Amino acid sequence: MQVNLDKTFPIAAAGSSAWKFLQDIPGVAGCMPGAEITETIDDSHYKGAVKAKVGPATMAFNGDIEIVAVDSEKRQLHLIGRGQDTKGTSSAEMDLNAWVVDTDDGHCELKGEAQVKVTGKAASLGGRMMTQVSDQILNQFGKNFANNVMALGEGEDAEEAREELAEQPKELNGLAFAWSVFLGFLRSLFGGGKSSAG
Amino acid sequence: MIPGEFEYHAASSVDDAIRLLSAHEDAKILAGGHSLLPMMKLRFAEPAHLIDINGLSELKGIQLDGDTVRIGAMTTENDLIASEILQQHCPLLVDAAKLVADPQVRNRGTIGGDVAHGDPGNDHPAVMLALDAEFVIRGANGERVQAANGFFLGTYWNALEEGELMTEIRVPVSKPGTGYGYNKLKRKTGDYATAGSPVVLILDGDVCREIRIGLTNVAPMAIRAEAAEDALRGQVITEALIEQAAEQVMAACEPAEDLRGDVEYKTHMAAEMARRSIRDALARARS
Amino acid sequence: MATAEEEVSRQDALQGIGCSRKRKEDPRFVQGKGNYVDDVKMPGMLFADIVRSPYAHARIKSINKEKALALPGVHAVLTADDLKPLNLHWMPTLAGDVQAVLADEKVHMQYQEVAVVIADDRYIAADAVDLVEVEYEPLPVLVDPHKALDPDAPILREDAQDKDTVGQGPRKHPNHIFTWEVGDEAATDRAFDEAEVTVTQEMYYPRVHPSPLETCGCVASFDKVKGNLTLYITSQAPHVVRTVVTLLSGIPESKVRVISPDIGGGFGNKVGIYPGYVTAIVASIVLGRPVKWIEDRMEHLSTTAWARDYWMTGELAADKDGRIKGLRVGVLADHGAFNSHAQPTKWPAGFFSIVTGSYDIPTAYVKVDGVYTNKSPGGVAYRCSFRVTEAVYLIERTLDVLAQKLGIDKAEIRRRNFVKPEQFPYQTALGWELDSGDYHTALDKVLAAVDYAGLRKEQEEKRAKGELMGIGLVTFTEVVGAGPSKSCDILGVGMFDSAEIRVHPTGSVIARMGTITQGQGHQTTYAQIIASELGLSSEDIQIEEGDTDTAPYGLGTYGSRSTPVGGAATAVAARKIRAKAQKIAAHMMEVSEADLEWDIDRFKVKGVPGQEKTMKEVAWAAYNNVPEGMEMGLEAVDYYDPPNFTYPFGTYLCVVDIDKYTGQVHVKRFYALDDCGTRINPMIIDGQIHGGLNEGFAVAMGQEMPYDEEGNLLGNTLMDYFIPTFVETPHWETDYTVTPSPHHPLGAKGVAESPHVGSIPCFTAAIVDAFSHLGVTHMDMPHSAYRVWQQLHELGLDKKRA
Amino acid sequence: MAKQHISFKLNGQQVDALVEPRELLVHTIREQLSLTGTHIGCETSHCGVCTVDLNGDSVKACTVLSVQANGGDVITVEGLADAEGLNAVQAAFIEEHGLQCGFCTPGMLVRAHRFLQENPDPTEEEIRWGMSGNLCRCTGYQNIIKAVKSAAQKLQQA
Repeated sequence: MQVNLDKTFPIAAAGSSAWKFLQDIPGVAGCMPGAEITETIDDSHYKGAVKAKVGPATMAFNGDIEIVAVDSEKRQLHLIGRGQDTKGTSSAEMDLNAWVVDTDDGHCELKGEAQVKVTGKAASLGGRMMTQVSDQILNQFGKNFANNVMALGEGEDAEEAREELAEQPKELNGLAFAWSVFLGFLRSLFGGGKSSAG
Repeated sequence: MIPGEFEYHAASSVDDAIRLLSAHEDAKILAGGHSLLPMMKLRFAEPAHLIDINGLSELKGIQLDGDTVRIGAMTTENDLIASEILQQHCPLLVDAAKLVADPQVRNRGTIGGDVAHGDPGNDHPAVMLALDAEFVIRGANGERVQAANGFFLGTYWNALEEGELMTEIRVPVSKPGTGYGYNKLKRKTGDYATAGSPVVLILDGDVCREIRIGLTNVAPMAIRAEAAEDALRGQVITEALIEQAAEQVMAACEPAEDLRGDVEYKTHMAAEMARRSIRDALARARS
Repeated sequence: MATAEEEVSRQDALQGIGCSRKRKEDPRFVQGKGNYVDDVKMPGMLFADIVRSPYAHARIKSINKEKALALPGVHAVLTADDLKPLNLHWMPTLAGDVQAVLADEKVHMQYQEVAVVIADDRYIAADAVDLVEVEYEPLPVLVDPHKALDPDAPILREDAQDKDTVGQGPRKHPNHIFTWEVGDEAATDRAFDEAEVTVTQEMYYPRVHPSPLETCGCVASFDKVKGNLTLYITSQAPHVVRTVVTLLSGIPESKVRVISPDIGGGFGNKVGIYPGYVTAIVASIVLGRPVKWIEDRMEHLSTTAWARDYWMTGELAADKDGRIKGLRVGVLADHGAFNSHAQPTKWPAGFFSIVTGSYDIPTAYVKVDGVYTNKSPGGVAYRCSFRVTEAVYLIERTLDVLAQKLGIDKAEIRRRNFVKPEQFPYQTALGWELDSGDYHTALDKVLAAVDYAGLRKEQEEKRAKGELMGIGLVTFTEVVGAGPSKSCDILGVGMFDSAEIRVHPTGSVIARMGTITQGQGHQTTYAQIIASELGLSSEDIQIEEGDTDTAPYGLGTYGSRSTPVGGAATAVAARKIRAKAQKIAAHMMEVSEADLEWDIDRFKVKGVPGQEKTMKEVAWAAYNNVPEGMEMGLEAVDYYDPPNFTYPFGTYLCVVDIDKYTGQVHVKRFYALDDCGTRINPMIIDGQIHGGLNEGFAVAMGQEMPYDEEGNLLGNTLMDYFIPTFVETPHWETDYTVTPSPHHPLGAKGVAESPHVGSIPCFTAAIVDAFSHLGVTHMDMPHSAYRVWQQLHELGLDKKRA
Repeated sequence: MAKQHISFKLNGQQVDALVEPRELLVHTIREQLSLTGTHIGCETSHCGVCTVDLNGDSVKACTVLSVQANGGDVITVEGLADAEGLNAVQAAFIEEHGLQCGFCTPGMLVRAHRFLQENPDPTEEEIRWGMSGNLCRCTGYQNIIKAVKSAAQKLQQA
């Protein structure tokens, strides 16, 4: 099944530093808690791993990331991530276009368009949740991305951003995080998501 | 469909369960098991430890305590249906339990598990909102009471903290002038609701003094249609007002499309279930 | 002189044809003593579990078995490469195509078999499946059959890319399987050109799965010393399985023993040969130990044979009085990744050409195209004769559309077009010879029983109040009992069936047939046939089926062929025995054969009261006192090749109320009249009809196998796949008329599938009828609340009146 | 994973087994204790062919861990008949033609047996609701309902 997502994340920093960070692939990948670059093949091909947790369900994906295009003119990055869960029963593919747009206040926005395709058991059985999960994974990505960029800078914002980054959980807890973004209280994230009953 | 390996712990008491929960990484509580075990058999869930609380009689049973009915978290659906206390003081819960899954599952499935699991398709969360219930939650550092309103935060996400356990559900006994309704649309026995709506209202003469409208499976979690409630509270409820409320119900929905229907259908069905429940509640309150 | 009462009691004592005899099978089943494949346990038995593809279309880059093999308790992990030396990585299908046993270089469908793991128990096997690492390269997926023949469509079957046929005639595209045409196209076109009225209706018959409660599985045991293979298998055709196993493995047929034990429902799903069976056999041969493979429900729904998936266009040409002048039908058939539908080999669209139905249609033309898509293979007869359900759906729906256009009542237009009783045997425009029928009587009986006029009046009143009530009427004719070997074969084996009857000296009987019961009650009904033919009590007659070592060769049970073919063989074999018995009786009483007459259970000397020998007495004599030159014993075998099919028919009527605000359909009444000719066991016939109606209800109201654009099968558990429970299932009313088949030795026709075939268009007709006053002519299945509501919403009927 | 010793009453007899914590009750009963009357159908607790009686309640044995039956009392279809012969429900299913392929029958019978103790004199609607956790593909349910009704009458008279 395919889910199309269209996002904009405000970043309290200059477009130039956002674009600088956007080209740091391992850094960008790191914006997804639970995601990491496990191997750099060349500067446009990487291997990575993601561990996603949705309530009682956990899925671990290993896959390849290909940088299709880096357009300094448009300050746009086009990447495709393809992964299979470690049991080989499901697979996911994300075609992501991300670009930086300056805003009037001297800050910038990260804009993202993504098509997420899921196949296998996860699509057969998890379809009911897929849109929410993908949406929230991207929200999480955007929030971390913004923090990373801001953290490059100086001052209070940067300091807070660094704190938030430090507090990121080790694995992706898409729904809980998305709600934290949605409800705007990051702290309550921790401990959320775990439901104590079968 | 075979679950992955795990270590099994039969808790000897609530405190023991809480101790086990904090002692083990990646531990899950096993209540009725009809949500968790299928996920484990499909290998979506692979907890390293299962803490079975089925043996804890202290978590079972229904008591009338003044103007509150106290229900142990491990009370099964069929126990709810059979309870004379509930039939008399909280019939909504009985009606709702009758529409959960099927007879065998109702013998295992528990109210606490249904409330705490976090699946937006579960029946009890919206019922808890409509009843204005409270949850007794125990953790390593003692017991706390949390209102149902505000407990449900998202799909598989609620206000239970790491290592906490829900031990009791408290529902107020229905006061004079109270009416209730529960309508649930499902494809077949054993299915999640396409949409469901429990409603509780209190009439003061002809005027609706209080009303709570819950919605099942039309948002990432069970929700209350507050704008719809506002449209009816303090009013003499007419069909025209019910229509206004139905509009507000639709505005409150953000369902996920699946084989049960698309967003438009589920949104309309939420409204229709709410309409019917409001009418039922009115009729009961007046009789 | 025998009194009437005395004769009646002798008759009753036999519990023969026409008796609602309690089932012989039941005492075992109600005590948990059934013996299904998964109940079979053998010493040293291992378990197989299958690694499946998450992709609908992908190239396999690598398969790594190491981690799986390292798991304690794992004995082997087999892939296509391991099967290649044995040439078993592909297998022939009943339709002349080939199907991958284990994916060979690429996968063509989601959940396709990629590797098989053999382990000590099913738990270890399941763990090992997760440890097999497969690397895929995804390929463009073809889900929509309408795009299959596009010039730029991805080519699915590279293995068959250059073949100009895959077993069923010439192809015009690498994704094309066959084109099947029947009828006179030119004459039909002329009928349409000259017609006063024509109608066209497009309809989709969704892909649905029979999903019996027992999934498919087998236990394969190869004895390395004796070179014998024993196979317990969930099969509706064990003898065919044995032949196929021999063709595949080269093991002589005499050394292959296939046993279909108790079968937990088949409904057409258990006719074909599945990769799981083959891998279990290979594993047993390789490891020299028994290997059990049992699929789970997801595997069952995702990979084993489904039915239908026909995109159909029906056109009728008629005069203004609604008399049909011509029928034109076009079909696009989605067969999935392999052409594995189980039809008689020469019939790529089965018996779809029965599509002229119960009607006297002068000219007709049908064209069916089959194509490959990245979906599971299938197209079997789900509780019906081959593709007859689709045919009946098309003609009944299209005829309703014609009636609606002309403003003629749906019962009346049928009456005007029926084949008349005096026209039988009737040659249809598409080549069938309808053996017997009395459609008018059946229709009139139903209309009277339900007070049709009253129902139409009630409908008018409800419409006036803005309520939606619908009445569906269907008058179907089926073709069952495949089939005459001149036209029907499977892999070249004619579709006869067989019975072998042996009468013991004391008059007890053992009989074995080539068919195999899956709940139809053969052990009960075949005994009743023999009881009536031989005058011996059913209670003394033992029926055995399903073991190829003991039973005579037969083509199995599906397409309602047991009674028409196996039942006929049983009657004929019994008559051979009675003929011999008559000679012995004449010898015993020292009269000539011609002096004897048969009376229920004995031979009597005409005109000489008291001069008689019962069949029991004759049986004893057969082993010690036979006429000179006659061999001893009393047994016979018959391989019955039917001269024609049988054509059961019926009239069904369904009444529904529709909830305007949710789309829920309430079936208020369902009245089913069936005519299956001579009725052998009315109790079992009623049970079969209830079951068929319920499966029809399931198909019409909720069953579907939806795929998304990536080829993911959505909803492959019983959470989503609709099997009605006690709560959803309506109450069934049954009725019957009796119009015997002129060519069947007992006058009997098949029955178990009529209710499925007939009820499905009846549900659709009822629901569409609820909207007919608003100009709606058709709604595609399934008629779930969701889909019905979409129609309501489109028409604005769900708007509040407030 | 280390196996655990469990002991429970099966059709009146005390039985013991060594099981992995993840072993499902239906597998222990069928594979280890060799009572194959209890079947496996959907494995997601929708079809009811695995229905057994656990401590006086109908449960779906495909969704109960064997370790959870430890110390319990389990009745399967094999335990319905007694010295006097068939249980009223078993006899009624034969009498009313309430079964065909027989695969759903054991779960159906165990459930019907318990249901009639929960509700000795049910209406048709109550039967449909009380039996709704058991699927049948063959019978269209009608004769099963008749059988449960007639069994109820027999039990009442007895």
